[in-house]
Amino acid sequence: MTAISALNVQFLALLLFCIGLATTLTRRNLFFILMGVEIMLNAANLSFVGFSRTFAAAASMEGLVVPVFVIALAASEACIGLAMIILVFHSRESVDSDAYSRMKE
Amino acid sequence: MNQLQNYLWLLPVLPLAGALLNGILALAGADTDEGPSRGLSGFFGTVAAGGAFVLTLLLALSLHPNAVFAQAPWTWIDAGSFKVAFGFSFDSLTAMMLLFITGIGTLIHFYSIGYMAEDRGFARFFAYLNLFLASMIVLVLGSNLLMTFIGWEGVGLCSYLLIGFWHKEEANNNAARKAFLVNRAGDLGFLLGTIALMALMGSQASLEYSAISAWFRDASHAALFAAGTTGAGLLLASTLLIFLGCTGKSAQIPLLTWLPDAMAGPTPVSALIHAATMVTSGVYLLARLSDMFVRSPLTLSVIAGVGIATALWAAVAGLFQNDIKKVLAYSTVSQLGYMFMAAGVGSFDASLFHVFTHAFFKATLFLGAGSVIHAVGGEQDMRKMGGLWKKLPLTFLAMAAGWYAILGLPLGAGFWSKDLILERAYGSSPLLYGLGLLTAVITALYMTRLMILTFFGKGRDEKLTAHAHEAPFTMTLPVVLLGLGALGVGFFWAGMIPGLDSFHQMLSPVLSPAQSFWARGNEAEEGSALLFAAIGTLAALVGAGIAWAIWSKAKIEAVGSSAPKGFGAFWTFFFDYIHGIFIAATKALAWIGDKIVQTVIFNGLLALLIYAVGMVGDAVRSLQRSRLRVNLGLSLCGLVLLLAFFLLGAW
Amino acid sequence: MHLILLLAAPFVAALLLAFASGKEGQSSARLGLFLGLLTAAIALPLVWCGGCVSPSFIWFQLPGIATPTRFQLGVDGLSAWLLQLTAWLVPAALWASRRAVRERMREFAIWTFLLEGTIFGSLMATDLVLFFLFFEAMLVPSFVLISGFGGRRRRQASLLFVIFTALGSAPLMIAIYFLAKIGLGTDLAVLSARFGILSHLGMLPPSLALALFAAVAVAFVVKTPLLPLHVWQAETYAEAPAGTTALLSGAMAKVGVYGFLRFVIPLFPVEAHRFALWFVLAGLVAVLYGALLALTQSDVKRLMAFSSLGHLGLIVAGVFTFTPEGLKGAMVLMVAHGLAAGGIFLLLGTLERWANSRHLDDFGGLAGRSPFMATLLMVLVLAAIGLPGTAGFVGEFLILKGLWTAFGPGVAVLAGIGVILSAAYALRMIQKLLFGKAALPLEGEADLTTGDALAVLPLIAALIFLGFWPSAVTRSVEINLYQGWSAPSSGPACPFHAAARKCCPKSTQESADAAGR
Amino acid sequence: MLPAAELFPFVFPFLALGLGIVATLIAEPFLDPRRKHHFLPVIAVLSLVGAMAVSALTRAGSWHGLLATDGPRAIMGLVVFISGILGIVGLQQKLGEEDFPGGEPYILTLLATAGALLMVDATATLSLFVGMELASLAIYALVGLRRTDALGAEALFKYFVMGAVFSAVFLYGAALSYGATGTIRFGALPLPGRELFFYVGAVLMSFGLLFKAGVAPFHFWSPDAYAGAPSPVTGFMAAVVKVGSLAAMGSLWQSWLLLPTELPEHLFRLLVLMGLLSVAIGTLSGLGQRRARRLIAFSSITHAGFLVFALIPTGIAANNVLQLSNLWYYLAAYALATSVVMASLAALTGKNDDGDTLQALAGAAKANPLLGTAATIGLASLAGFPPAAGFLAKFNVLASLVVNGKWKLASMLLVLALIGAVYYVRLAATLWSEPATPRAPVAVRPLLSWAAALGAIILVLGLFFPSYFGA
Repeated sequence: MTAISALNVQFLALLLFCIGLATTLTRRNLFFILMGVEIMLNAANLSFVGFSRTFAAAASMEGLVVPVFVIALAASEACIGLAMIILVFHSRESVDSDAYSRMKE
Repeated sequence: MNQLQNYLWLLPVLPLAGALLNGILALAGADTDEGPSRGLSGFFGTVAAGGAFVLTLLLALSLHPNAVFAQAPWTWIDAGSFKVAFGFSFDSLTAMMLLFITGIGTLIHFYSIGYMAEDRGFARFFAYLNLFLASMIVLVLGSNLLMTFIGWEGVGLCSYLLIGFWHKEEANNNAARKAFLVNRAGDLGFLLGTIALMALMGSQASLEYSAISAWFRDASHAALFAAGTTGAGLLLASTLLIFLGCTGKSAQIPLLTWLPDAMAGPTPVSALIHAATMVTSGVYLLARLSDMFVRSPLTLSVIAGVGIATALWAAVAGLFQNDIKKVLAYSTVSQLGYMFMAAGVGSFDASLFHVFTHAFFKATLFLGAGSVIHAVGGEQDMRKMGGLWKKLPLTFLAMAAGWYAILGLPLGAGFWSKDLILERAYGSSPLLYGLGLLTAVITALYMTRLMILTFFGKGRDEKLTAHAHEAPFTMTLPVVLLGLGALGVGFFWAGMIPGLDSFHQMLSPVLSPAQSFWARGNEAEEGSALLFAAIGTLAALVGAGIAWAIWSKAKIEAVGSSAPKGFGAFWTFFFDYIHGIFIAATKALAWIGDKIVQTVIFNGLLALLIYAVGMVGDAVRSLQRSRLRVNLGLSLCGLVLLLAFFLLGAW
Repeated sequence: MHLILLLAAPFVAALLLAFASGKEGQSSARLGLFLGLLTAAIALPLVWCGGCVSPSFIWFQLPGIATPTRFQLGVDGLSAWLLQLTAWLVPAALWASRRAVRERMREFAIWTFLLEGTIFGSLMATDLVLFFLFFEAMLVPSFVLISGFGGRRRRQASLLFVIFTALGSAPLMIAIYFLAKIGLGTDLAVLSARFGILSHLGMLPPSLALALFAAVAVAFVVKTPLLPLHVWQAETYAEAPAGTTALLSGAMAKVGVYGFLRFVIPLFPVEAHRFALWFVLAGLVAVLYGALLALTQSDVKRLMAFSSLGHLGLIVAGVFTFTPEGLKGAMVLMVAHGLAAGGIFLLLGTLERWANSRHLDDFGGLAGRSPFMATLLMVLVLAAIGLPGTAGFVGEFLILKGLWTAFGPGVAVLAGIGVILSAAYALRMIQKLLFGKAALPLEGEADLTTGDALAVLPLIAALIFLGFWPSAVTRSVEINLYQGWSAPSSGPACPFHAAARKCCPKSTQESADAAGR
Repeated sequence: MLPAAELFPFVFPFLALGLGIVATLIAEPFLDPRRKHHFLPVIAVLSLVGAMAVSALTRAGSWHGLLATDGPRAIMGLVVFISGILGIVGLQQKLGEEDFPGGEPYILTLLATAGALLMVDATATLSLFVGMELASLAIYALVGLRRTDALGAEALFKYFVMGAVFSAVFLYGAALSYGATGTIRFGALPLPGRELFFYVGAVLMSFGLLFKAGVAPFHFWSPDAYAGAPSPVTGFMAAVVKVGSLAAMGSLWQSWLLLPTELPEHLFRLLVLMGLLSVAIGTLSGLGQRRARRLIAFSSITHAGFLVFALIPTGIAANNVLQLSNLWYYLAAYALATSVVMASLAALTGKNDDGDTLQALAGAAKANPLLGTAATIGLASLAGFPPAAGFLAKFNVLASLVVNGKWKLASMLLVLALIGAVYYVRLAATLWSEPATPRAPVAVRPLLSWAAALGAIILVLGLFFPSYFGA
């Protein structure tokens, strides 16, 4: 069981973050877009945790507390997102994001 | 007795009060059918004028020849070093002017009661007439140039109002507007001349006439406007500009076109304003500033030239007129020309004397013409009249007196004044004298023509002349009185009869310094007065004879308008053509300013600007896409770019 | 304290009106008239006491400026008369427009009072920032008045007005900031003193001074207006409701000239004198241009708008002669034109109501139909073209004299031609309106009622009074709170009675040490 | 001074809000739809007023390094409350007209207000993030209020997705800066060797916040979101979100300025770029807009740009903290103005905001003079004319630029501001102009009239007593 170096954790986090970003950007399906957002948030969490490993007690606690909040917030965000998808879907029977480009001017 | 001089202010205030009273009456009675009571307003108007006359008389009697009554209630304008008093001064010149202004004014008010009796705007008319009298009094009574200017523009305004009195006809309004604008041009000359004068007088500049005269009489100032200095230029500019003002007011070349048109006003107005009083204010001003004018010989010769030219031109123009009032108008212009010529040859007293006599005989002629017009029901074309002397004997006699006076036949008023002028003119230059004499002949010509066409022969238009009847007493009385005056007033200064020169005596304290200064300048060789008188009389008789020969038997038929035709028209309206050029130029400029500068340039540029901004706006707006992924992508690109920029900057 | 009261008065009046019931216009018109007269009554004593300043308190700190901006009001002979003008025009305007804006009288009155208040503020401010605040704040009420109560094309007009004025005063904002930076503060008394010295010693980099000068001047050029920044004016005057136009041309335009006198000249004496001739020429161009265009206009209000352009041009020309005559003439002419133009616009408003038209050819024969209106209009127009016996003549004559003494005959003649032309268009208007035969059947009452006349008669009375006693204005101009120009004193500095003489020096000294703090 | 305020200086405002939220929550189901819009807004407004009162009583202090309050923060809090009140009364008017079935909008508004307050008071990334999410989530729901409105749904969708992405960006930035400094609190120095993390983290956090404020190039969401949301919500979100995010940005920036790093000047270069870009875009694209809400959207972009420049410190306070008085003042002026304008327009744009086009708004001010006047003053403030606070706000920003020798920048901004003024004036002119078809005055709820009037008055007072507004 060798300790993973903190930097690698950060690289992983960055990778995850970019993946999430790419997902939101490239996928047209609403659900995937939501997933992308979740991935990004979790990437951030990961980076927090990874960093907290490198600090002493009090400082590391902070890094561990934040993800807890974030997870809660991410959950609620997911709720809102799903509710939104339902709402949107009602208005236009499609989960394709490009279908929602009626706003002119 | 000299407590009287504390009542100077009352002179203008009396008619002013009358004007206000009548104005209020007019407005109050506006919504009634036949307007306010004519008796009341006529009474107020005439009494106000008469009161002014009486007061003037008292003042004149109590005035010691060399003394001056002065009163300056308060400082009017106060701009640092430059102050103007709101002052009146009453010296012999003022007295002379005021006497005939208020005297004839009163008579004409009285006359108007009859003349305007049927008119709806009776009260309004008297309000204007009183206002005019007030302004005229201020003009003459003012103790400085600006005070005079108040009256100067005041009379202009009143003449505007009275010419356009019957404002339903556009023609009258146009005539009125023309009069005001032409006068306004002259008034500008007046103002600028005043300013130039102040510039000349420099530190001790003051507009008080007394101060001006004193300043010019002070020999030590002569250097300030010696030839070649800027002072000389200023003096020349000042005198010429003020003279321009006079030409405007007194209808001399070049600003004379308005006076004939001014006949659109009611006849009493023509008599009072456009013959007796207002138009002579130019001569008054010259006399007032004689001390200044005699020091600018060039200007004086210009004045003389303009005077005689106007006299000749207007006399000829008078020949072409068929409208009885137009004839008189041109004759007025011509007589004014005489006066200016006299002033031009440095004999201001003679010119003033002619002003005085002319006031009487010309008022007589106008009022007589008024009675005639009144008798033939408003017709003014002489060609339609004729044989009226049986119908209107009184009027005829009065007008005959006026005719006698204006021709300068022996012992008539004109005889003394005109011969005096011609005599002085000869003293200055024989040419002037010759032209003056020629003018006298022509004068006799057209006046006799007028008399013949109007009164002799047989009635050429029965339906007009048939019911012609003598005017009511309110009209005949003034005519007769003035007629007598036309015959008699000449004896105030009967040059040949020793002792009969009270007029001369009266004015000498005011004018003699200037005239003696002028006399020193150029000695005139004296001719015998009798000879001049004889020649003058001869000229008049010759003119009258020719006229009689031509028109007494001539067959005249009235065709078309009374306006002259052909060469006559060209001659008459010559100066209107010249004015037309200026008007056209102004109109053109205005058009350019409106259509080109304002519309095209300014508004165009504005529109262009707005359009440009709008275009840019649209361009930028089109960046706003509606597709989610595009927006997100753009934002993230921005993010990455900025981050890169940042890192590059940091490292 | 008095001044603060005066400044507060219009706003309080607006507030009261806001709480009064707006159901029937007549009652709110009466209330408005009453409050307006009250305000005017408060303003009146200022003419007696030539100059005074209010207590000042620290207001706020401009970023990067050492001394704080103070809230202080001051009045001297220069502003006192313009204050009077505004204060007395407002009730007249309210009363005259009560029939035109019937049931919406309350709002009209409220906004008019707000406009009055802002004008007061800019006339009384002794601090550049304070001045600028009110100067800009004028836009909002006048904007609402124009776009809310104006004629058919009021939307464009109000836009044009706001945009031009805002664009014009934007550089002023920057300039004020710089003045504050250089002059260490924004108090006018200090600044004018400092700048006078600085620029005299040439310690200001000339280019910078020039830039600042231009920036300050342009704001007032727009407000006055002078060519070529006058484009907004005709449109605005024509489309604004008559009552507002009266205020715009009568009072607000004067604030532009006031700006020249109070800010441009004291702060930049050197530049002002350097470019004096240019300003005079600009003014004369405006005179001729305005007169010529007035000759061609067929819309009565546009005609009067251009005539105002001309008159204000003449005023500016007079100001920049830097001769006592010119300055005082400008002052007199400002008051005279304010009264005359104001009154004329008010009457024109009534005419517009009668005829539902502003086109000259739609009128005629008014002298027969409604002699009262005709008489008043005639008198006002004659006053506007400066007939002797009215204040306008004194102003014009003094300005002509000033122009001659400062720049020689040529300039004076130019101005004089403008005077003739002004008579031409004025008579044209009179003739078209009053004389000849009636063109359109007019609605409304047969003639001016006494009530309507009462709105205008005081103006006429004032015109004639000042025509015969202009010293009331010319003397009070000699009381100047600030450095910069001041006309040489003649006799007692304060126009009416000696009590003033006690207060003038004290007040100036007060303002001085208020600035020193 | 409340005794307990010694212990928990922050509890009370939140407590008041919380009480309001709970009360509305409890009351909502028991009211029939029509009454909801009578009672719930009153409760909500009461709780907000209470919050204002107690926040006025609580004094400066900090709490576990997560939250803190001081002069400017207190003012920002007040501004947030006032905007909340205006939003609620606007909603009451609008929803009452539309007979909106539910009462949850009021609850959401209160939640958003609480979130914004958290953002204002935050001194640590954690509290900031929580507040940000609280506010954003509530506002997402508010934007999508109209369940049947397709455009509204689309707006919500876009706003949500982009918002979520950028809150993730912010969070990642927070993580990095935590990694760099070892603490989630503001104002800590990066550990040696971790500067890169610190810098990137700082930049990402600022981006996250500036996104919420709608600064270019992160502004693309706002036109759609603003135009899709119900008009009261538009005003509310414009005001509250900007105050929250930029106040937070302000406190972050303050903390960075104190650090001995080059971060500020490097970051400032970015800020200049973004600010100028947003002012230009907002101004120029606003010119052609025909709908009031879109116009307000672009104006919000413009003002976001100005606000960025307001970050320039104006002086040093006693406790050698750099003052950002320009920022506070500008925020207060902007928030008040926008919410006043939109609250007033909310009453005038009719059902479903169909009437928020310029043509439809013609003559609205004449029909309802009070609201018209309030809107006019608000627009004047947005345009930067006296007698409204917006003028001094702009003036200060430009002045501080000039002080720092940024001539060209200032003049460019000035020109743009003048061009921008045109479209506010045009809107105002339309409000007062003659309607094509005469329109009847709208029945305005008393709460709205009072709130709008008060807001307008505060705007004017703000000009004359700037020192009480943080300037």
